[in-house]
Amino acid sequence: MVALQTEGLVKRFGALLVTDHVSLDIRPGELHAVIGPNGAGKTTLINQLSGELQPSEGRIRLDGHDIGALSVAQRARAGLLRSYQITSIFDEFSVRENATLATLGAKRNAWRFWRPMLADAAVRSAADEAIAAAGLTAQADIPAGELAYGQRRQLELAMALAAQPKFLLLDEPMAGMSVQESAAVIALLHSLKRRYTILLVEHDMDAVFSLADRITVLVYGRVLFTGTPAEIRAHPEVRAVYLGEEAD
Amino acid sequence: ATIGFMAPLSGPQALVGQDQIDGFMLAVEQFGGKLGGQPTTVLKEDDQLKPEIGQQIVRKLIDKDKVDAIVGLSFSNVLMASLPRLAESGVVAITTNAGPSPLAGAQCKANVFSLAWQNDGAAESMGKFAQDRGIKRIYLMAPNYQAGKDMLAGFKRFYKGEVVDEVYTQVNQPDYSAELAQLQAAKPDAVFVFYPGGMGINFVKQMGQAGMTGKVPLYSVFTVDGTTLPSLREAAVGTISGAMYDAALDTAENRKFVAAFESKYKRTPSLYAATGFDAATLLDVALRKAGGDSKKLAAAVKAAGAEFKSVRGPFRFGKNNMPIQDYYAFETTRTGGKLATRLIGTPLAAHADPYATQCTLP
Amino acid sequence: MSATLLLAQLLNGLQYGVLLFLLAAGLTLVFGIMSFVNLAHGSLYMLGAYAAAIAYDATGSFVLAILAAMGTALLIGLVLEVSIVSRLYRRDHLDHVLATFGLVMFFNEMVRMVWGPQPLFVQVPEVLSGTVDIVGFSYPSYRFAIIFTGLLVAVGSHLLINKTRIGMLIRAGAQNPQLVGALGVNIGLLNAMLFGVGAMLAGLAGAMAGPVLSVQSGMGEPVLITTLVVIVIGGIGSVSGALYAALIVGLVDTLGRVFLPLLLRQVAERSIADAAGPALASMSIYLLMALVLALRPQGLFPARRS
Amino acid sequence: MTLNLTRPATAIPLLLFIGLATVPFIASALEQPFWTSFFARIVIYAIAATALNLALGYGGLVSFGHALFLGLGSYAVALPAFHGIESGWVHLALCLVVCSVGALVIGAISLRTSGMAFIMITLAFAQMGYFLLVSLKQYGGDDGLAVSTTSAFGSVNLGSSHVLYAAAWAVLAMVTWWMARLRSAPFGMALRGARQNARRINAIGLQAQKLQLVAFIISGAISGVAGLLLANLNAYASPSSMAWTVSGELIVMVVLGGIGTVFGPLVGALLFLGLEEVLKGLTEHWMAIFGPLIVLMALVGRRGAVGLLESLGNWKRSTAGHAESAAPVIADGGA
Amino acid sequence: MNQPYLCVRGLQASYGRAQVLFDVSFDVFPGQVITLLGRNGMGRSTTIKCLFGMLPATGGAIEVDGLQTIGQPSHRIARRGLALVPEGRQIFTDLTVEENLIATARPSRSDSGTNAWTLDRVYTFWPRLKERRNNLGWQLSGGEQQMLAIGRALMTNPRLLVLDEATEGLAPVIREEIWRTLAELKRTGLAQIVIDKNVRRLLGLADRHYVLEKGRVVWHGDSDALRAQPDIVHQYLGV
Ligand SMILES: Nc1ncnc2c1ncn2[C@@H]1O[C@H](COP(=O)(O)OP(=O)(O)OP(=O)(O)O)[C@@H](O)[C@H]1O
Ligand SMILES: Nc1ncnc2c1ncn2[C@@H]1O[C@H](COP(=O)(O)OP(=O)(O)OP(=O)(O)O)[C@@H](O)[C@H]1O
Ligand SMILES: [Mg+2]
Ligand SMILES: [Mg+2]
Repeated sequence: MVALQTEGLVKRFGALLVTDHVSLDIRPGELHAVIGPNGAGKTTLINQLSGELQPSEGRIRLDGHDIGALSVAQRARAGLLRSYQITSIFDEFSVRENATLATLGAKRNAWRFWRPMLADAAVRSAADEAIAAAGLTAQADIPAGELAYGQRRQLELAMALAAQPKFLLLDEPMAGMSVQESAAVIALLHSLKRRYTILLVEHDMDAVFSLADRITVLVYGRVLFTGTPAEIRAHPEVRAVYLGEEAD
Repeated sequence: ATIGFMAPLSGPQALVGQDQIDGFMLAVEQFGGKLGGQPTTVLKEDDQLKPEIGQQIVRKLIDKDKVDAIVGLSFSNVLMASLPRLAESGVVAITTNAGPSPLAGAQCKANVFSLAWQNDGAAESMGKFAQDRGIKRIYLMAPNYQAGKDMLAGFKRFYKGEVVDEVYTQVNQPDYSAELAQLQAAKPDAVFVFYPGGMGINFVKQMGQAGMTGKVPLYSVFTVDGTTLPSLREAAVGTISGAMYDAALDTAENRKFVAAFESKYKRTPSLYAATGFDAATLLDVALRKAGGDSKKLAAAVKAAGAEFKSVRGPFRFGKNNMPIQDYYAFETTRTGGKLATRLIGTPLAAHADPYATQCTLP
Repeated sequence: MSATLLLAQLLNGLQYGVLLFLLAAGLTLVFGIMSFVNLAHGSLYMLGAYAAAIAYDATGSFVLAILAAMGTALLIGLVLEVSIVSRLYRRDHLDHVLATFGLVMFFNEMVRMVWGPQPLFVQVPEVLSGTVDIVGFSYPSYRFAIIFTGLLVAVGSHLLINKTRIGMLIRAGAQNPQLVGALGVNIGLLNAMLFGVGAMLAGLAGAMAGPVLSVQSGMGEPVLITTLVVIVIGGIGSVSGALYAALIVGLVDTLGRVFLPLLLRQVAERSIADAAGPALASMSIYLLMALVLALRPQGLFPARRS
Repeated sequence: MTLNLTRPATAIPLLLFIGLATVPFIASALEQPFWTSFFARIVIYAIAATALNLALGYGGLVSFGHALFLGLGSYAVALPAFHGIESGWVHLALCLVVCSVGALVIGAISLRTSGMAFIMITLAFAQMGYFLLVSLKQYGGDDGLAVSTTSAFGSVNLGSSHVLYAAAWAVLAMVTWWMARLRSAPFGMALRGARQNARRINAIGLQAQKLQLVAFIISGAISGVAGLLLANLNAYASPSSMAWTVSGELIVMVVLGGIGTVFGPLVGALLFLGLEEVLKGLTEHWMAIFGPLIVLMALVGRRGAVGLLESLGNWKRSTAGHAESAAPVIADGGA
Repeated sequence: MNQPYLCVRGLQASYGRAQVLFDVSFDVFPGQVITLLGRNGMGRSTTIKCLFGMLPATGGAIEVDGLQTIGQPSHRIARRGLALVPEGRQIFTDLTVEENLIATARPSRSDSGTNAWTLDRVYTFWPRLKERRNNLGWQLSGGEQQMLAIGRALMTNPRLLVLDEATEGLAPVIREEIWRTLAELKRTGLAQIVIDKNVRRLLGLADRHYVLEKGRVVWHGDSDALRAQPDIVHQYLGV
């Protein structure tokens, strides 16, 4: 049984081969990390899974259904949510409004023209949960534009959660967070682990090693190796091209 | 008496509006600030050549300022937009620039007069003139809007020769090189155009630069006139234009008017200045007749039409309140160093427009 | 439709296109690179034309007239930049629209107050007043001068943007002025310079147009719209794009004006054709734009990213 | 958005509304019917501006062609009237259908683009509509078309300037109120979100384009209604009401008043048309004053006149800052 | 030398009505490396913004090379020898990689002339950038953008390099590279202000540490002192 599956995924930018026949099987409830040198094609991979980029070749299946034809929004409603490496939130809205908006998508009820969004208790509480989970409760009413960089990253994550996904694509959620915040996020992800299936792209090895059930290493768009954290640590090539001394 | 004067005072046609006002004010001044013996205030309004603005102004003049008469009324489209209000209010309106065919025909109004012309008039005279001159093959050009179409229709009404081609260009088109090339290739005996204001300046200039002015005789209406000549200068030499007035007219009233106008405004009066001036003279007579009774004014104006001394020569209103007047042909020449226009014919005398028959007024 | 006539019409299209390009170049620089929407570009064009007309009248030298036009436009451009525009760069595009809309009103009215509604007279310089004979067809030599000037500007501005370090800095500054400053570049000066150049080009266009068109208040607005059409078709911010687009628009407009009515007469009866032809012709460039944008939203020759 | 009456940005416009309601009574008391029609025009433009604000301010769709809908709306009165149909219901139905469908088509195509391209493509469609009407000789071409019979809704006929004014005012009030609600309603939030970051809106499962298209259609339809009222006010429909300058003026009104704000468009229309009238009274060269005033407005007002009012309200409760967090002791561990 | 190259005293700053910096003071001596530590949102980046005149300081004093810089335009300050690697990369997305590097480049002044930063040197340092030299900035991967941002700063041949979260989003091996570079740069006498979350690395690199809490410097001292007081690290950095 596989939650998300890619089959011979290929993405070219002109001559540049960024995703090179990538085949992944991600099991339900698994937290699967994708690591690899900068420019290995991790974000590009996520963009293809989320539907923002069309693969040049290959298949993507969610719970066995081919989702290649679905739009970003449709995939999101199917429960496939993502966070961005380069933060993208609604600066004019408060943290709470950001999260609430995110829940709307999942609940499909944006077509309301009269009653205030925040007046909808169900939606709102869902959003507040996500905010709390991401540790932003204190800032709930601050305009997102006024958050510090790290806080913006936290909101980025909160929005992904607020949409109540089945499957999370997280592109470097800890980037730019201080040790404390990342520790918090690691804890959070631990608590989420079995509930959602998660694909995590992260350069923070403490996070990856402590969280991941399995890890896939991408190099120049090709899958170098997939295995448990222990195997990865031990893998000489991975150490050479990616981990360096941090392995130990 | 209170008179509202509405004309385009900004935008490309501002010059036309300015001349009308200057002409009108000159006359009022000559009457010592009085019209029909009554002290007169004139409210100048700029319609910006926008029907909606004009419409708003007409409302204001009627409802707020309670004027006795509205003069000017800008171009056909602005006039037509205001027509419903004018008709319903019954206030006397005297247009000094427009005479659209609907107003001359089915939609004629007892209280709306054109002191300028029925739009086709000048064109008809040029058609007649070209016909008399024995022009065999003519080439017609005008902007692609109502007035343009009326003009060419008017021309063809009296011209029986061959129309090589009939070209409608975009309104306010700046560049005519393409059309000129076509024209050059068609090799007609002459070309007739209607290009008011800036369009005319562009067209005539560019025709000159294409080296065609001498080769293909240019007949026009509202194109080479008192307003555009200063900007055209040399380029206009040799062109022939049809109109009911030009400063060159040699009548007693006109000589007086031209002298006064030139001394006051340091420029030669155009036909628009003339209509403006006439409007005041007409009102002077009419107001005196009506004796302060605004009900009577419309009738008074109609009667006065035949009595007042117009600078353009013989004049009276037809049953549709459109002018019955002479249309002349003028040629722009260079005598000595300076440009001059001279009268070279009167193709249509005491000419009445063809739409009068559709007008139900007595 | 003889071949020579066709040739002449192509020349006309080319010439009109080049005239459009003179305006588009400045506008696309300022808009595409500093992302400032400058509706007053048409006013600078008008002021250039007036400056040229007056200088020409006074000195009798067309060269001096052109220099005067460019100088005036540059000066006014700089004044505007320092006093108004520079305060608006970081603002929303619509604030730009608002401000420059006000400027347009102001300049048009000023010109009318100073020189009156009477269009100014500008003569074609003696040397260029003749016509060139191309296979039994006389074509105004002044129009060739316009074409030449336009192509000159095309090459010059292309080099400035894409080949010089200034060009890079300007593009960088467009995106993140604060940071460019923090990296040691006086971005304010840079923007002022570019805006000035844009204004200068508008002035040049005005000067060149003077002898052909009527120089009067409000002459800038109609041509401004066409210019905007050009720069979006060409792809905003790309000078070369502006050139190609200007030529395309010039040709489409010219040929459309001439041939559409003729074509329609083949298919429809005369009266209908005469009504529809010109209407279609005046729509042609807008149709073209709608078509282009619907198929290639980023324009035909977008600046860099594609 | 919650209407907090102590905020000048809310209180003053509300007063304006009430003031506008009284205009006809004052006008007829002073026997100056002109003022009724004058303010009627302002109210009608305020409606159009508000409609534009939905697309422009909330949706970030800079439509440079909204005059098209104004024009379509007025011809939806003039054409039936020309053919002897005077039922207002027919006029209204025609207006709504034509404008919605028009907006649907134009929007669907235009929304493929964004930014400047969007501005220009909307302009293109408006221009095409304009030239089309100009070339329709049988309907008066550019001379326009007189409205022989004004819209009659049963016994209510918009021919009377008072009835018209009442209608216009009511429409404006309703639309404005709705905009106030919409601002914080799900659709409004999603729409405003799409303006800030369309990519993200899609990523959370909402379709930015669909939201914007719907907004554009509604906006077009409301503008159409404004056009319908305008035609009745002027008893006239003219292509010139579709000219690009009108579209431009609508944008200026919105920005002048305060883009994306609830009352901005009303304030903008008042400022724009009101000032114009006042200045015209002063001098024939009114544009030489009006222009600089607009420039000034652009320089000082971040979010237009309403923005100014807001900041006016803000400076009172300012400088509170984060006064909390008693300074921790500085422990210098330097060797 | 005893004369600090950069000297900040009692710095205060606010965003609109919200004051963010209350009392920030620190020195950077020529060739010295200091760090600003603290949790997210404590005001480190804000401090940097004030340093470069990108955010007006509402109080306090900043002296660069003995000259007051508060109120000066950014480019003046930068030309006194400061270079910034901003947080979140902020490379010029519409310029090619190479253009990014040369656009704002400045030749090294004689005193640090020996190993000046040139295009070639940056390329040899990050071959990946050389491969992408003609790609536009927005086409780069997150990490490539980060390298580019650092390269861009070095190309101005600064005397004080300011790095705000410069190792963020970089692969461990590359991060190692960067740490090594910084160490190397330090050896060449380039002063640095480093903001990063990796305290272990910073302890190795920096001479002096300043801990920010809610816009105030609440602790400062050298690496040994910091090692000696794990509670400080724990209290303010939560490690
Ligand atoms: N639109 C594009 N056009 C051309 N090249 C691209 C494009 N997008 C990405 N690339 C290239 O594809 C490669 C992979 O990019 P991607 O963002 O997926 O890397 P990544 O694995 O996420 O790296 P990082 O960990 O640094 O974020 C990079 O070399 C990048 O330059
Ligand atoms: N543009 C802004 N407007 C208003 N407040 C802001 C703005 N930027 C930052 N802040 C606030 O200032 C405080 C400090 O922000 P700053 O970016 O300096 O934090 P930081 O120490 O750099 O944290 P991080 O590691 O997240 O970058 C934060 O509480 C943040 O909310
Ligand atoms: Mg990435
Ligand atoms: Mg920071």
